[in-house]
Amino acid sequence: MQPAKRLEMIADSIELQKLLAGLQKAGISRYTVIHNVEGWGVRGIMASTGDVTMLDTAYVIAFCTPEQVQSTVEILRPILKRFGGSCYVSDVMEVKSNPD
Amino acid sequence: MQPAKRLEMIADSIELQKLLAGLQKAGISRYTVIHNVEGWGVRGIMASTGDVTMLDTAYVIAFCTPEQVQSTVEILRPILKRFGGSCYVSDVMEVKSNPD
Amino acid sequence: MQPAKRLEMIADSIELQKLLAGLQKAGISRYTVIHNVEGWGVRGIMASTGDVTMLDTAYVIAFCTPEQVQSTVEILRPILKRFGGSCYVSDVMEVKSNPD
Amino acid sequence: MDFSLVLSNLLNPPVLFFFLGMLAVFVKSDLEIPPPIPKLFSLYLLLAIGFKGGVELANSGITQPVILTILAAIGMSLLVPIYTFFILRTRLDAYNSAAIAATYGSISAVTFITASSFLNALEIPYDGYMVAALALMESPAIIIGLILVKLFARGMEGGDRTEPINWADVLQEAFLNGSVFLLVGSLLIGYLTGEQGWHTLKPFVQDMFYGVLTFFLLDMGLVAAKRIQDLQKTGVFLIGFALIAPPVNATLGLLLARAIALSPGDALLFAVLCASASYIAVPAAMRLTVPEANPSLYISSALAVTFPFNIIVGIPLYQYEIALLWQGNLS
Amino acid sequence: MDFSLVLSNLLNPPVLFFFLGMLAVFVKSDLEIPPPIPKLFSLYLLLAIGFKGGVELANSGITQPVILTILAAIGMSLLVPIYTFFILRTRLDAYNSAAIAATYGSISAVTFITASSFLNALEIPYDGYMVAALALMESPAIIIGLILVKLFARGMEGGDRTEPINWADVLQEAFLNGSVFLLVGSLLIGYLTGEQGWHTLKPFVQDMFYGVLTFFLLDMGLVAAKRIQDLQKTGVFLIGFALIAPPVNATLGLLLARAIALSPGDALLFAVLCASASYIAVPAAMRLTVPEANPSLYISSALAVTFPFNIIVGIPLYQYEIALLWQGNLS
Amino acid sequence: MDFSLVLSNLLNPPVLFFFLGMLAVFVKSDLEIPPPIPKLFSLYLLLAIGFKGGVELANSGITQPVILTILAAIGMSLLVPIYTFFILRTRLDAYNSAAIAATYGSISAVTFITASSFLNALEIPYDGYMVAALALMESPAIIIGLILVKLFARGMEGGDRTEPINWADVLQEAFLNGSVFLLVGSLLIGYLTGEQGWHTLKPFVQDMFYGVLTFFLLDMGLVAAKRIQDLQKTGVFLIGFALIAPPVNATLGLLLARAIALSPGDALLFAVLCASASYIAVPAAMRLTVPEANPSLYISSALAVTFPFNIIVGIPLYQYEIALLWQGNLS
Ligand SMILES: Nc1ncnc2c1ncn2[C@@H]1O[C@H](COP(=O)(O)O)[C@@H](O)[C@H]1O
Ligand SMILES: Nc1ncnc2c1ncn2[C@@H]1O[C@H](COP(=O)(O)O)[C@@H](O)[C@H]1O
Ligand SMILES: Nc1ncnc2c1ncn2[C@@H]1O[C@H](COP(=O)(O)O)[C@@H](O)[C@H]1O
Ligand code: NA
Ligand code: NA
Ligand code: NA
Repeated sequence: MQPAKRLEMIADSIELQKLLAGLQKAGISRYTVIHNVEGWGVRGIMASTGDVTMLDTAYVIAFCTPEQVQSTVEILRPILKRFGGSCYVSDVMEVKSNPD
Repeated sequence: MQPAKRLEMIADSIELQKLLAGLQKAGISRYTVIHNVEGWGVRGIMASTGDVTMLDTAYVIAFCTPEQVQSTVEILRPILKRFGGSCYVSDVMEVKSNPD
Repeated sequence: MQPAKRLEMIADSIELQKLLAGLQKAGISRYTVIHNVEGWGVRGIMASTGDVTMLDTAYVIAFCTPEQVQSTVEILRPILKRFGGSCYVSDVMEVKSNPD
Repeated sequence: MDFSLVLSNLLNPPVLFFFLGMLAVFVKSDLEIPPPIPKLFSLYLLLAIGFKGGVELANSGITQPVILTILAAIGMSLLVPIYTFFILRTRLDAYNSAAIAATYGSISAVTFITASSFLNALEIPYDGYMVAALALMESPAIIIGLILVKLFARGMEGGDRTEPINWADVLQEAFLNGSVFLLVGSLLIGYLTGEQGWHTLKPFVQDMFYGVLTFFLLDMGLVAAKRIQDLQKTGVFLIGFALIAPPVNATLGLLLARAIALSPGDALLFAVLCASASYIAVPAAMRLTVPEANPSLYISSALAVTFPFNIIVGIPLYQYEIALLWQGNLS
Repeated sequence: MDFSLVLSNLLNPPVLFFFLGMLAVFVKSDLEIPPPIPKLFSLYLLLAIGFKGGVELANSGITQPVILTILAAIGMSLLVPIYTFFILRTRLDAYNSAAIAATYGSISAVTFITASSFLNALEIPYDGYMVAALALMESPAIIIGLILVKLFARGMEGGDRTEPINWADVLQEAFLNGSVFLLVGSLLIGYLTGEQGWHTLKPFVQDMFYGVLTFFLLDMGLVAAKRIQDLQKTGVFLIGFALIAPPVNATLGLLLARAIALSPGDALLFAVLCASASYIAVPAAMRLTVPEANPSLYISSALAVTFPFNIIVGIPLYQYEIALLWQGNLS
Repeated sequence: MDFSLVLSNLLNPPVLFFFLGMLAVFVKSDLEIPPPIPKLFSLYLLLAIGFKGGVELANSGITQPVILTILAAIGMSLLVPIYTFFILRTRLDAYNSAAIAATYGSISAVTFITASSFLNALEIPYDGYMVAALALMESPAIIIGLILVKLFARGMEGGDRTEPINWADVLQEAFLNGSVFLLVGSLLIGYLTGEQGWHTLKPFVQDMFYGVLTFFLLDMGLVAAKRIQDLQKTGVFLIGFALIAPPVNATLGLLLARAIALSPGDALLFAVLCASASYIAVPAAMRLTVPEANPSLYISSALAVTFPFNIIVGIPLYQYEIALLWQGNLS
C-alpha cells in the first residue's frame, strides 16, 4: 500500500466540464463521477433540485499522488470561485495490484 | 486549505428526513445526498433492495467544521439507534475559493 | 466514537460480484454500492461509458475494523490485478449508536 | 379444481416474466433492472390503477353496493392483522408480529391485477370500483399494526414504547405515505375527470399497462428469488404462515363477499385483496413507525412466498371456491 | 370572463396531477419521482413537441404567415428581457436582473401544451407550426440576457466582467444547450421526414404524450411547492413581478398577434409563449454564463409562481382578452 | 446501386436521431441521456425483439426452413470469429484479436431492426423467425472467442492462461449473461404465449417500438461520436478492419443464404446479422472472461465504425448484392 490523496468535488453538472478539464490539465486523467446527487448548498435550499430544470449536481472523486494536489488545487480554485461548488482533499492508502 | 470534517451517513431514505433535520439542528445546512445506493447491512442480506418495495438506501455526505462534529453526533446518535443506519467521521482539508 | 477503516473500490459492475465475494470471504458483510457511476480510468477515455454496452462502473464503500484491512486487501489484490479497478483505504471514526 | 385454469393463469406474458426473473437468479444470470427504474414502474402502476379505478367509480357512481364493498374491505383490513397478530405472536416478538400482521392486512396491487387478467381471460365480468376497495385497504392495516405494537410491546427489550403513540406520525404514514397518496390521489383525479380524462390518458394508463406490468413482474421475480435466501434464515414457521394465511384470508373474504352478495367476479377480486400482502406501502410505513421489526421478515414473506403462491395456486383456488359457494346462488 | 373556462382548463388530468404534486409537499407526503426520471420525461417532451411541430411545419410549408409568426416570436423574446431588465434592476443587481429577464423572455413548453389542450377542449383551431415559434424563442432571450450583463454589470462586486464577452461560449449556450438542441433537432427531423416519419413515431410521440405530461406535471407540482419556500426569502417584489409580468407580456403579445392577423387559436398560443418563463433551457444557460446570479431567484419565480399562475388564471384570462380583441374582427 | 435506396434508409426518424446524437457531440452540445435510462431502453428492445420473434416463431412453427436458417446463423457466428481472428492477429495480440473476433461473430440487434424497417419501406416481405437466428448468434461467438484465447494466448505477458479454461464461467457468460438471457427468455415466452400473449403486449412491444428505438439511437449517436476519439488512438488498421469486415461477412452470409434458398428479404436480414458486430452482450462477456483485452478496441470499432457503416452504406449495399444474386432465381 502506498500513500495517495483523494480529491472530492461537488458541483453543478453544467460546471463539470470545466472542472474535469482542470483535472486533465493538472495531469489527472482518472476519475469517477456520480451524477444526479441531490445537493443543498450555500445558495439557498435546493441549489440544485436538478430534475425539472435540467440542472443537476455531480460528485467527482479523483485519487491522485500527493505531489499532484498542490497544482491541481491552483487550477481548480478559480473555477470554483467563479461557478461555485466545493473541493476537499484527504489522505488515503492506495492498494496497488502488486504488493509493495 | 483548511482542516474540516467529513460526515458520512448511510440510512434508509425513509429515515433520511430525520437525519437531515438533525443536521439542520446542528447548524449544518449544506450536504449532498446520493439516492438509490444498494446496501447490505446488519439486518440480513439486502436490508434495502429498495426497488419493488419503495424502500431505498441513501448515502449522505456533509462537510463541516471540526467544531460542529461533537454536537452533530449527539443529535444523530439517538436517531441512528432507533432507526438503524451508520455514521462515520473523517478528516479532510477544504479547498477554499480564496487561497489562505 | 471508535477508529475504523473505509475501503473504497471502483470497478466494472461485471467484476463486482467477484469483489463482493472477496469482501464476504474476508468477513465483511456490510457494504454500500453506488451503481452507474461514470468512470475514466487507465484503459483510455471512458473505459466504461456503460450505457449502450450494458457495462457500467460501480463504486463500493465498506467500513470495517482496522484489523480486517490486511486480510481483505490480500484477497482483493489478485481480483483487481486480473480484472482492473482500484481500491483505497482510509481512516474514519465510527459513530456508534451507543456513546463510548 | 380445473387444472387448465391454473395453466391459463400462468401462461400469460406478465406472469411468465415473473418466473423468468426468478430463473435468472437461480441460474445466476447477471440480468438486473437498475434503480430507479423499478420505482418508475411502481409509480406508473399506482397512478394507472388508481386513475382507472376512479374513472370506473365515476361511471358506476357511489352506490350502495360500492359503499358496502368498501366497508367490507376496510373491515377485512382491520380484522386480518388482529387475528394474524396472535398467531404470529406465538413465535415472534410483538414488533415483528405486528409488522407482519399489518403487511397481510394490506394488499398487493399486482396480485389484484393478475386476478383481473384471469377474469378477463375467463370472460367473467367484474366491477371497476373494486379498485376503490383496494385503495382503502392500505391505511387501516397500517394503523392497526401500530396499535398492536402500542398495546403489546410494553416492557420489551428496546421497549421504550412506554411513550404514547405519536398519532401524527402514524396517521401521516398511514394516509400520506407516497404510495398510498399517489394511489388515492389518482383515484380522485380519475373520479373527477371521468370519461373525458379517460380519453386523454387511456393510451398511457391502459394500452401500456400490461407492458409495464410485464417489466415490473420481471423485476419482482428477480427480487423474490433473491429474497428466498432470506427466508431460509427465518425458518419454517414464517414460510408456513405465508402459505396458509392467504387461503384462510381469502376464504374469510369469500364468506363476507357472499354475505353482501358480490358478483362472482367481484368476489374473486375481493378474495385476492384479502389473501395478498403488501410489499410497497406497508414496508415503508413499518420501517418508519416500527423500526424494531426486521424488514427481511415482512418483505420476504410477502414477496417471496405469498405473492407467488397467490399467482400460481391462489387465484385458481379461490375461483374454485367461488364456483362452489356461488353455485346455490346461480341455480 | 367565463368561470367555466377556468374550471374546464383545470379539470384535466395533467393539470390536476400538478396540484396533486403540490399537495403532496404541503401535507408532507414522501411522494417523489427519483432522478433521473424527470429528466427522461423532459427529454421525451422536447423530442415529442419538436418532432410534432416539424411534421406540422412540413404540412403547412414555410409560408408567409409562418415566417411572420416566427419573426414576431423572436421579436418578443428580444423585447421582453430588455424591458423587464430595467424593472428588475430597480431592486436587484444586474446579474440577477439579467438572468430573470432572460428567463421571462424565453418560454415554457409545458404551459404551451396546456394551452393547446385548452384550445382542443374548446374546439378552437390552431396551427401546428406555432411550435416553430416556441423553438426559436429560447436562444434570443439567452443572448439578450448576456448582452445586458455585459452592458450593465461593469464594476460590480465580483465584477471581473470587464473582460470582453466570450461570444463562443454565449452562442454555444444559446444554441447548443442540450434542451434547445434536442428541441430544434427534433423539429428539423420532423420537418424532413414529414408524414412518413409521423406514421412511424405517432404512437410514441402522440399517444403517450399526455401520460408523460401527467407524470411530468406531478413532478413539477412537487418541485414548485418546494420552491415556494425559497420565494419567501426573495420577498414580495419578485413574487409580484412573477405575477404581473405574465399578463403584461401576454397582452403585448396579443396586440402584436392582432397586428399580424393571427387566428384566435394561434394568438392564444402566442400569448402564452410571451407570458411564460423558462425553467429548462435558460437556467442551465444562465448557470454557466451568469454564475453570479442566484438560481433560486430565476428558477423559483418561473416555476413556483409564473407557471401555476399561467395554468390557473393566465390561460383563461388571455382567452378572454382574445374574445374582446378579435371581436371586431369576427363581426 | 440505387442511391434513393440509401436516402430512404437514412430518412427515417430513428436513423436521423442517431446522426443528431453524433452531431451533438461534434458541436459540443451538452445533450445527454442520463444513466440508467439507456439501459432501460436496451432492456426494452431486447424484450420486445425477443417476444415478437417468439410470437412469429409460434405462428410459423419450427419448420425445416427455420431450422436451416438457424443452423446457418450459428455456422456463421462460429466461422466469422475464427477467420477474423487470424487477420486481427497479424497486428494485435491474441487477447484483443479474440475479443474483437467474438464481437464481429455476434450481432447488433439495432442494425437488424433498421434493416427490417428498410424492408418494410420497400415492401419486401421477410420472416419473423429471423429473430430466432439473431438470438442464437450471440453465444457461439462468445465461446469461440474464448477457445481462441485458450489456444493462442499461451505464454503471453500476463499469460497465466496456462490454467485450463473455466468452462462453467464461459458457458455462464455465453448463455446466461443478462442480455442473452432476456432476449432468449422473451423469445421463449413469445413462443409459449403466441397470439394471445401478443394481444396483451402489442401496444407496448410494437406500438412503442420505434419511439424507444429513436431514443436509443439518439444515445447511440452520442456514444458513437465520443468513441470516435478512442479510435484515433487505435490507428488505421482497426478502422480499416471495422469497415471491410462487414461487407465481407455480409457477402459470405449472402452466399450461404442463397445456398439454403432464403427469400430476398430474409437474406438481407441474414446478411446484416453476419455484417454487424455486438456492443451489448459480447463486451460484457469479454470484460469478464478476457479481461486482458482492451474494451476500447472492441467496443469502439463495433459502435463507432461498423454500426454507422452498416446503417449508411451497408444495408443498401447488401440489398444491391441481393438484387444481383437473386436475379437468376427470379427470372
Ligand atoms: N459542506 C458541504 N457538504 C456536502 N456537500 C456540500 C457542501 N457544500 C456544498 N455542497 C454540495 O455542493 C453543491 C453546490 O454547493 P454551493 O456551491 O454551496 O451551492 C451543493 O448543492 C451540495 O450538493
Ligand atoms: N460497514 C458498512 N459499510 C458500508 N455500508 C454500510 C455498513 N454498515 C451499514 N451500511 C449501509 O447502511 C445500510 C443500513 O445498515 P444497517 O443499519 O446495518 O442495516 C446498509 O444497507 C448499508 O448500505
Ligand atoms: N485515480 C482514480 N480516481 C478515481 N477513480 C478512478 C481512478 N482510477 C480508476 N478509477 C475508476 O475506476 C474505473 C476503472 O479504472 P481502470 O481500472 O483504471 O480502467 C474507472 O472507470 C474509474 O471510474
Ligand atoms: Na390482505
Ligand atoms: Na416568455
Ligand atoms: Na456478425
